[in-house]
Amino acid sequence: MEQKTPLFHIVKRDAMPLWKAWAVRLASILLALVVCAVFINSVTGLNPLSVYASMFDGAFGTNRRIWNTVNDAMILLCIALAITPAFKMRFWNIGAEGQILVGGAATAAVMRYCGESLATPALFALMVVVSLLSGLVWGLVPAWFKARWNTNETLFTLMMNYIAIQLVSYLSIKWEAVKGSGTIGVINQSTKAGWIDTGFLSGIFGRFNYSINTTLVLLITLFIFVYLNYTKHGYEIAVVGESENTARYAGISVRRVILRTVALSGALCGLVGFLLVSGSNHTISVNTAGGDGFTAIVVSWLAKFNPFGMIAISFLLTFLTRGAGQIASDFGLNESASDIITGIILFFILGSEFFINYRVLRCSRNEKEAE
Amino acid sequence: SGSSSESTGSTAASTASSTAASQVAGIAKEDLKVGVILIGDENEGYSLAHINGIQEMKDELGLTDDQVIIKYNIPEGDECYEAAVDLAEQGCQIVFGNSFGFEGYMIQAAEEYPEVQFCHATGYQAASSGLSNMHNYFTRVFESRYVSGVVAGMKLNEMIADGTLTEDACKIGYVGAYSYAEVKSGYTAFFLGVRSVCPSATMEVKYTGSWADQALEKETAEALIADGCVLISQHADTTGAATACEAAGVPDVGYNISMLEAAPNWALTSASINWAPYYIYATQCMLDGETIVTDWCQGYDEGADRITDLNENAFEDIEAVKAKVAEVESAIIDGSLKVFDTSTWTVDGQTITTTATEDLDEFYHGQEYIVDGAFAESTLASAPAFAFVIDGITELNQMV
Amino acid sequence: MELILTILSKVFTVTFFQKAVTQGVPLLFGATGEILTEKAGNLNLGIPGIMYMGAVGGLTGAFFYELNNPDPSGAVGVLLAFVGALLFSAFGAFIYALLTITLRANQNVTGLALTTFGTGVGNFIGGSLSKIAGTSGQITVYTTGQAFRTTIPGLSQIPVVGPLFFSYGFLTYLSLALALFFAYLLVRTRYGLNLRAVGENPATADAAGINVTRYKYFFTILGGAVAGLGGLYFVMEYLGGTWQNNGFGDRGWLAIALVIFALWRPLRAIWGSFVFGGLYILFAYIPLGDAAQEILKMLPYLVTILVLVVSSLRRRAEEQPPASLGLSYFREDR
Amino acid sequence: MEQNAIECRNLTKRFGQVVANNGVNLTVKKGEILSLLGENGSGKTTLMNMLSGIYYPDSGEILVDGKPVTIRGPKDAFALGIGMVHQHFKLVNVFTAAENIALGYEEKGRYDIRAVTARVKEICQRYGFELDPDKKIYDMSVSEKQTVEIVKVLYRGAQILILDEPTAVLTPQETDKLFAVLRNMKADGKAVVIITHKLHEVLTLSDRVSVLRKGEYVGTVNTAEATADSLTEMMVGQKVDLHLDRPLPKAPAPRLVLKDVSAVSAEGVHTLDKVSLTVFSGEILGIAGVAGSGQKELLEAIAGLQPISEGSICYDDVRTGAAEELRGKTPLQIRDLGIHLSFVPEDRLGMGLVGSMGMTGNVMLRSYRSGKGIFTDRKAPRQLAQRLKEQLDIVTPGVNYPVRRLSGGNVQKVLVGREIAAAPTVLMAAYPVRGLDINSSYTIYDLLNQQKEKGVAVIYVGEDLDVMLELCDRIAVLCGGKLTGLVDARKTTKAQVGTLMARQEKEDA
Ligand SMILES: Nc1ncnc2c1ncn2[C@@H]1O[C@H](COP(=O)(O)OP(=O)(O)OP(=O)(O)O)[C@@H](O)[C@H]1O
Ligand SMILES: Nc1ncnc2c1ncn2[C@@H]1O[C@H](COP(=O)(O)OP(=O)(O)OP(=O)(O)O)[C@@H](O)[C@H]1O
Ligand SMILES: [Mg+2]
Ligand SMILES: [Mg+2]
Repeated sequence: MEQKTPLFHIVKRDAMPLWKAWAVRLASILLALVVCAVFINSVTGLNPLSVYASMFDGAFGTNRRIWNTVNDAMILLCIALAITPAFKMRFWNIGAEGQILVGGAATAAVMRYCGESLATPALFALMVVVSLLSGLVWGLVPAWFKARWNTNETLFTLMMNYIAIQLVSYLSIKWEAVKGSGTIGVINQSTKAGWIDTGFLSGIFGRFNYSINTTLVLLITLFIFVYLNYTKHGYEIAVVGESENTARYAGISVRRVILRTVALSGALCGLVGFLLVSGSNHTISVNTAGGDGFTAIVVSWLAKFNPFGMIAISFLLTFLTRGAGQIASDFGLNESASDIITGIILFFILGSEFFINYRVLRCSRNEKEAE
Repeated sequence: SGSSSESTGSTAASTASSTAASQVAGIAKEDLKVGVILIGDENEGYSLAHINGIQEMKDELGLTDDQVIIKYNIPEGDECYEAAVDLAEQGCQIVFGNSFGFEGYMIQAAEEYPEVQFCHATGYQAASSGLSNMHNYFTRVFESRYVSGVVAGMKLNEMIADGTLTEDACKIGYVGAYSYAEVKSGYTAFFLGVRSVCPSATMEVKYTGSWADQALEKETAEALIADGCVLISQHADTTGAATACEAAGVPDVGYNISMLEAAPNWALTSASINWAPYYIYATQCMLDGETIVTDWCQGYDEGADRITDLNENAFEDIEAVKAKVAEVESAIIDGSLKVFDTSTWTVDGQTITTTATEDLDEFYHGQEYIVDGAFAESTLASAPAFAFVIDGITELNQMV
Repeated sequence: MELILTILSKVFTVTFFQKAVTQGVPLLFGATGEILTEKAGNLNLGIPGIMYMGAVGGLTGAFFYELNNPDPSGAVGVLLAFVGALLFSAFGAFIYALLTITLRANQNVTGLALTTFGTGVGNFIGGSLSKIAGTSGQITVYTTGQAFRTTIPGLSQIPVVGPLFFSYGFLTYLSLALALFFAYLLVRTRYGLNLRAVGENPATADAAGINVTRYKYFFTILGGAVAGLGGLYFVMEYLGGTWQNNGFGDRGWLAIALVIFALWRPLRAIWGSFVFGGLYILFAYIPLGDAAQEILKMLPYLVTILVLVVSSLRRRAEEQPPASLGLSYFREDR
Repeated sequence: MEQNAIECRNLTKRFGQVVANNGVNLTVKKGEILSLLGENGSGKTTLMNMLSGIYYPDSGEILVDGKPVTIRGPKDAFALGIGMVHQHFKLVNVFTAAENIALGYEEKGRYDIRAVTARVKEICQRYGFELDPDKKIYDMSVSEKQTVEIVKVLYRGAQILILDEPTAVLTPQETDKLFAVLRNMKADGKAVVIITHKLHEVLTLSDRVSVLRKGEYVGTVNTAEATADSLTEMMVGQKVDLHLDRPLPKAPAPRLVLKDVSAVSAEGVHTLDKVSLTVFSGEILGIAGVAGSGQKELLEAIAGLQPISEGSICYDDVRTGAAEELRGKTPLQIRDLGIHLSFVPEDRLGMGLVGSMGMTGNVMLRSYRSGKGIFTDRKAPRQLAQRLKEQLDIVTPGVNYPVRRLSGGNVQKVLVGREIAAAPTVLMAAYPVRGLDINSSYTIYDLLNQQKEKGVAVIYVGEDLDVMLELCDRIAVLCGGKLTGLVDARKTTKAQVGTLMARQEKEDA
C-alpha cells in the first residue's frame, strides 16, 4: 500500500538566538497591526493609519498622557510581578483581582478612619502595612488549603475574587458618601490626607506626575528579579514548581514554600491596592482593579516570567487600552474595538512563539526517490 | 421642544449663584471647545439621553463636530479626573460630566483648572465646594415621574374596571438602583401620581445596588411580580424590568427611554429627561460671557422633562389617558399642581410640616424644604433631596 | 427563627425554582462545552468570551433578519439566531484551537486573551447594532426573543407541575438533552473513550492510532459552540432578545467553576448548574438590607469553595482533571 | 526467497543539532527475533519510533514486505502490522486494561467493552499471560502494565512487534515469562525486534543482533556467532573490560543500625515489617527483592522521606562517636546534624533532579543552602558541574542545558555525580543502572566501588542478581517488607538468593 507523503512536518528547533526571537515577536506585532488595520478599515471605513496615530496621541500625546500611560503600565507591571513568584511555583493564582481589592479596601479604611488623626508618615506606614497584610491574608487562605489538601487553587482564588468584590460592594454601602448613593466618593477630598503626593521630583515632569508610583514599582521589579534568580527562596520556588517530589527529596518544606510564596504574591497585590487607592483613585469601588488582575497573567506569561520582559509587555498592553479610549472619542469608534485589537495582537504574539520553538519542514519527495 | 438661547436658570437657588464668578467676555463661537465625560455610551439609555442632548446643543448653536470632545465609558474613579484634566488640556473651556460618582474627581480638576467651567449632573457639592467654576445640574424629573404615575394609575383603574384586579390588590413594584434621595424622590413622585387617580394603590420598592444591570433589574422585577405586584416601574437604566413585565404580562412604566421595543404589549410609557435645555443654556453662557448658575434645575416648563409616547394598544380608552396626561402636564407647568403637596402624603400617619428639625438634620441640615404646603424639591440645590418613605410605600430591602 | 421561616417561605416556591433553572441554563451550556473541551486536554479560559460571542452572534442573526423584515417570523428568527450563535462561538473556539493545538501556544494565556477578544467582539457588535437600530438606546429583537420564550402550550398550563417543569423555552430542554447526550457519549462510545484518552495522555492516544489533533480540534470547537448556546439563551430567552454591554456578567467564569464542581461529568453539571443558579439568585428573594444583600451575594462563591475543599479531602483518581489538561502536545517531544 | 518484514534504507533523523540516526540501514526478517543493541543515546528508540510512526524521518526509505511505504503516524504503522511497546509505557492511568486495549482501534460495529474483554481473555490464554482486563492501570504493577502493552499490540494483530527495553523493569522471573511469549510469537511467524542493554538476554533470546553506535549503523551478526565481549566491542567501538573488582572492606565499623523498622503505607499496608539491619562503613550492602518488597521504602526511611511507624534508625558518627537517632527527622534536620547521607532515588527526573534546570541548577539542589545570607552561591556549583562533566564524561552541550533532554545514562551520571560530590558517609543507590548501557553501567559500578574504598557505607538496590553477586559484600533480601535473609555475597549463589526473595509464605506459616 502506497500512502501519500505529507506536505510538511514539524520539528523542534534549537534555541534561537535572543535577537532573532525578539525579531520574530516584533514581526508578529507588526503583522497583527496590519490585520487590525484591515479589520478597522473594513468595519468602519476609517483610515487605519489615522486610527493608529490617534491611539499614539491618546497614549503619548501630552506629558500628562505619558504619565498616565506610565502609571497604568506600572500598576499592571506590579501586579504581574506580584503573581510571578506564585506562577513560577505553578500555583495558578488568578485571584490577584481580589487581593488588590482587599488591599485597596484596607487602605481606604485607614484613610477614612485615621486620615485626620495620624501624622503623615505614620498614616502612610499604616496604609502600607494593612494593605500588604490584607492582600497576604487573601492569598494565604487558598494557599493554606492547597498546601494542606492540595485543593484546586485556580478555582479557589477565582472565587476569592468574587468574595472580595462583594466585600467591597458591602463597604461601598457602609461607607457611602451620601446616604443611599452606594459610592464612597473621593476620600479626604479637602485634606488630601493619605494621598500619595508627588512633592519630590516634581518640577522635572510637570506639576503632577506619578513618579513615586513609578519608582516604587521599578524597585519592586528589581527586587523580584533578584529574588527569583539569585536567592535561596527563588531557587526553592523553581524547584517546587518543577517537582514537589524533588523538593521534598532535597529537604525543602513544600508547604512552607507554598505559603511563603503566595503570601509574598498576595502582599504585593495588596500593595497594588494601596497604590491604586492612595496613589490615584482616592476611593475604592468594585472596579478599582478593573480586570488588571487577569491581564497581568498574560503579561507575566508572555514575558516568560522575566521581570524586564514584563515591563515591555505592560507598556504594550497599556498603550493599546489608552489608545483605544482616544479613538473612541476621536472617531466615535466603539471603544470595545480596543479589546478586539488587544485580542488580535495577543493572538499573534502567542502564535509567534511557535515559530521560535519549531520549524516547519517541507517533505521533499525527491530526496527519497533519489535514493 | 428645545428652548431658546435666552433661557437662564431662573428657578435655581439664588444663594448659590451669588458665589459664582462672572466671566469677563464671551468666547468666539469658533474658539469654543466643549468636553463631555460619560459613564457609558449610546448603548445605555442614560448616557444616550445625554448624547442626544449634546447633539441638540451642537445643532442649536451651530458647533462643529471637532468642537465637542466626548469621552465614553469613563468609570467613576481617577479615570474621570484624568479625563477631565485631559479635556482641559485639550483646550475645552467647559466640561460636562454625567455620573454621580464623577463629582469628587471633577472638583479635583476644577481646583486645578480654575479658568475651565466644570458642570456635573446629579451632583450636590458644587455650592459647598466654594469653587466658582464648579456647577451642578439636574432636571425636575420627579415631574415626569408624577405624570408617568398618573398613566400607571389610569391603567390600574382600567384593570379594576374590567375585573382583572381588585381595588385592595393594587400593589405596584418599583425597581430602584440605590436607596439614594434621587431614587426616593423619583419613586415617591411616581407613587403620588398613581395615587392621585387610583387611591387604593400601595407600592413596594426593591433596590438592585447598581445603576445599570439588565439581568439584575429583570430579576428584581420578577421577584416583585412574584411578590404580588401588578405593575412595575423603575429607576435604573436598562430594559430589564420591561423584559420581565412582557414575559409575565404585567404593565410596565420605564425610565430614560421608551420600552416599547422590549415590551410592545405591556410597556405603558417612560419618564424621561431631556438634557438639551441645560447643554444649550450652559454653552450659550460661555459664548455670551455670562455666569453659569451653580445649581441648575428645570422641568416640564423648560422642556427638560417629558414622558415618552404612550402605548396606544395598552389602554382601552387611550383618549381618556391622553386627556388626563395633558391636564396634569399643564397643571404642572402653570404651577397649580405641586408634586409633593404635603396634603397628599403622610409619614407614619403624620403630615410633615417642616424639615428644619433635629431628627431630619441628617438629610436637611436644618434647611426648610416645606414651602407653601409642599416639599420644595430641587430648589435649594439641583440634586433631589426628598428622603421620606411615605405611607403606602414599603422598601423591601430594609425588611430584615 | 422568624427570619429563617421567612427565608424558607420565599425559597420553597415555584418562582424560586424557576429562577434557579433560568439562571442555571447558561451555566449548564457553558459547563457542558467546557467539559468537552477539557476532556480533550484543553483548558479553555476563553469560554466567557466565547459565550459572549455566541450571544452577540445570535443577536446579530436575528437582528438583521428583523431589521429587513417588517413582519418577521419567529421560527426564521430562531433559526438565524441559532446559526449566528453557533458560527460566532465556533469561530472563537477555532481561534483558540488553532493557537493552542497547532501553534502550541500556552492555553491559559490564549484563553484569557480570547475572553478579552470575545468580550470586545460582543460589545463592539452589540454597540454597533444599537447604532444601526436607531436611537432607542437598547436593541430588541422582539419576535425572535418571544419565539425563544415559547413554552409547550398544553403542559405549561398544568398547575404546579406546569410552571415547575414546562414553563421554559426549548433551549432549556436542549441544554439538558445535550448534557445527557454528552454524558452518554463520554462513557459509552468509542468516541468518548478516545476523547478521554486524548485528554488524559495524548502521547498514548497518538500511539494508539487516534488522530489527536483532529479530536482536539473537533471537541474544542464543538465545546465552544455548545457554550455559545449559553450566550444565546441569555440574550434570547433570558433577556427576551435585548442587549446590554457586559450584561453577561461573571456567568462565563461560573461555568468554568461548575466544571470543577461537577468533576468533569455532564450529569453532575445538570444539578450543579441549578444549585449554582439558585444560589446566584437567592439574594433577590431574601429581604435583607442593601448592605447585607451584598454579603448574601457571596453565597455561590462560598459554596463553591466549600465543595472544592470537601472534594479535595477525598481525592479519588476518577475525580481528577484530565491528566494532560493545559499541556500542549507535540508528537516528537521528549 | 525469504521475505524481509521490514527494511530501512538510509534513515536519517535529527533533533536540532543532534543527529539521532544517520543513514541507518536495518533489516528485520519474518519469523525471527532481532536484538537491537547500542549505547545510551545511540538512536535505537529513535529508529524504532520512525517505524511505529511516532517520528517522521528527515530522509531515507522504509520498506514493509518489500514495498516502500510512508508512515505518517501510528495509524499507518498499525495498518502495516507494526506494533510497538514503548520504552515508557503508553497507557491511560484511569482506564482499565480493556479500555486501554480498545483505545483507538476501530473495529466494526458498536463499541462494546464486554466484547473487548472477552477477546483479551482469549489472547491471554493463547499466549499464557495473566491479566485482569477490568483492573485500572493505576492499580497495576509494572509487569502488569507491560503485559497490557503487549496484549494491546497482539489484539490488533500485529505481525511485527517492537519492544523497547521491555525487561528494564521486570524481575528475572517475569523476564523469563516474557521471553517464552516472544518465542511463541516467533513460532507464529511474526517478526520481533527487541531492544535491551542486558547482553545475556540478547544472547539467550535473539536470532540476530544489529548494533548502532552514535546514530550510525554498525552492522548485524548472527547471535550464534557472538559473545558478550564481541558485542560490547561492536557497540563501544573498542575492547571493554567487563570485569568487576571487589576489594575487601577496610576496617568496617557500624555506620547505620536499624532496629525493628516498620512503615505503613497510606492504604494501611505494611511496607516495612520489623526490619533490623546494620550497615558497615567501607562495604557495599546489596538489597535484593522482587519489585515492591520494601526496598524503596527502606531507603526513603533512612533518608528521612518516609515516616516509620516503629523501630529506630541509629547513625553512628565515627568522628564524634555519638549515635544519632534519625527516626522522625526530616532530610534537613538530618543534614543539620552534620550527617552526610546521599541518596540516588529510583525516579531520576521525578525525584532526584529538576528536569528543566541545567547541571548547575541540579548540583545546587544539595548545596544551595550553604553560605550565610539570602543569596545563593552560583560560582561553586557551576565549577562543580563543570568538573563532573569532565570527570564523568557527561555528554551535554553545556552545564546549563536542561538535564531532561539528556540521554538516560547521562542523566544518571549527573545524579550519581552530584550525590558523590557531597562527600557522603552513607550512599544509597536505588537501581542506579536501570536502562543504562554496559559502558555507563560500569562507570557507575566503578564510582560505587571508589566510594566504598573511601570508607563510605554504600547501600545498593538492584534487580540484576548476577551483578549484585559480583559487586556487593553482603546482600540483604527483602520480601513483602520483611527481611528474609542476610547473606555474604562472596559465598552465596543466585539460586539461594532467589529462594529468599520468595520466602514469605514459609515465614508466615
Ligand atoms: N524527542 C527528542 N527531542 C530531542 N532529542 C531527542 C529526542 N529523541 C531523542 N533525542 C536525542 O537523540 C539521540 C538518540 O536518542 P534515543 O532515545 O534514540 O537513544 P537510545 O538509543 O534509545 O538510548 P537509550 O538506550 O538511552 O534509550 C539522543 O542524543 C537523544 O538525546
Ligand atoms: N543561584 C540561584 N539562586 C536562586 N535561584 C536560582 C539560582 N540559580 C538558578 N535558580 C533558579 O533555577 C532556575 C534554573 O536554574 P539553572 O541554574 O538550571 O538555570 P540556568 O540556565 O543556569 O540559569 P541562567 O538562565 O540564568 O543561566 C532559574 O531560572 C532560577 O529561577
Ligand atoms: Mg531508548
Ligand atoms: Mg538558562
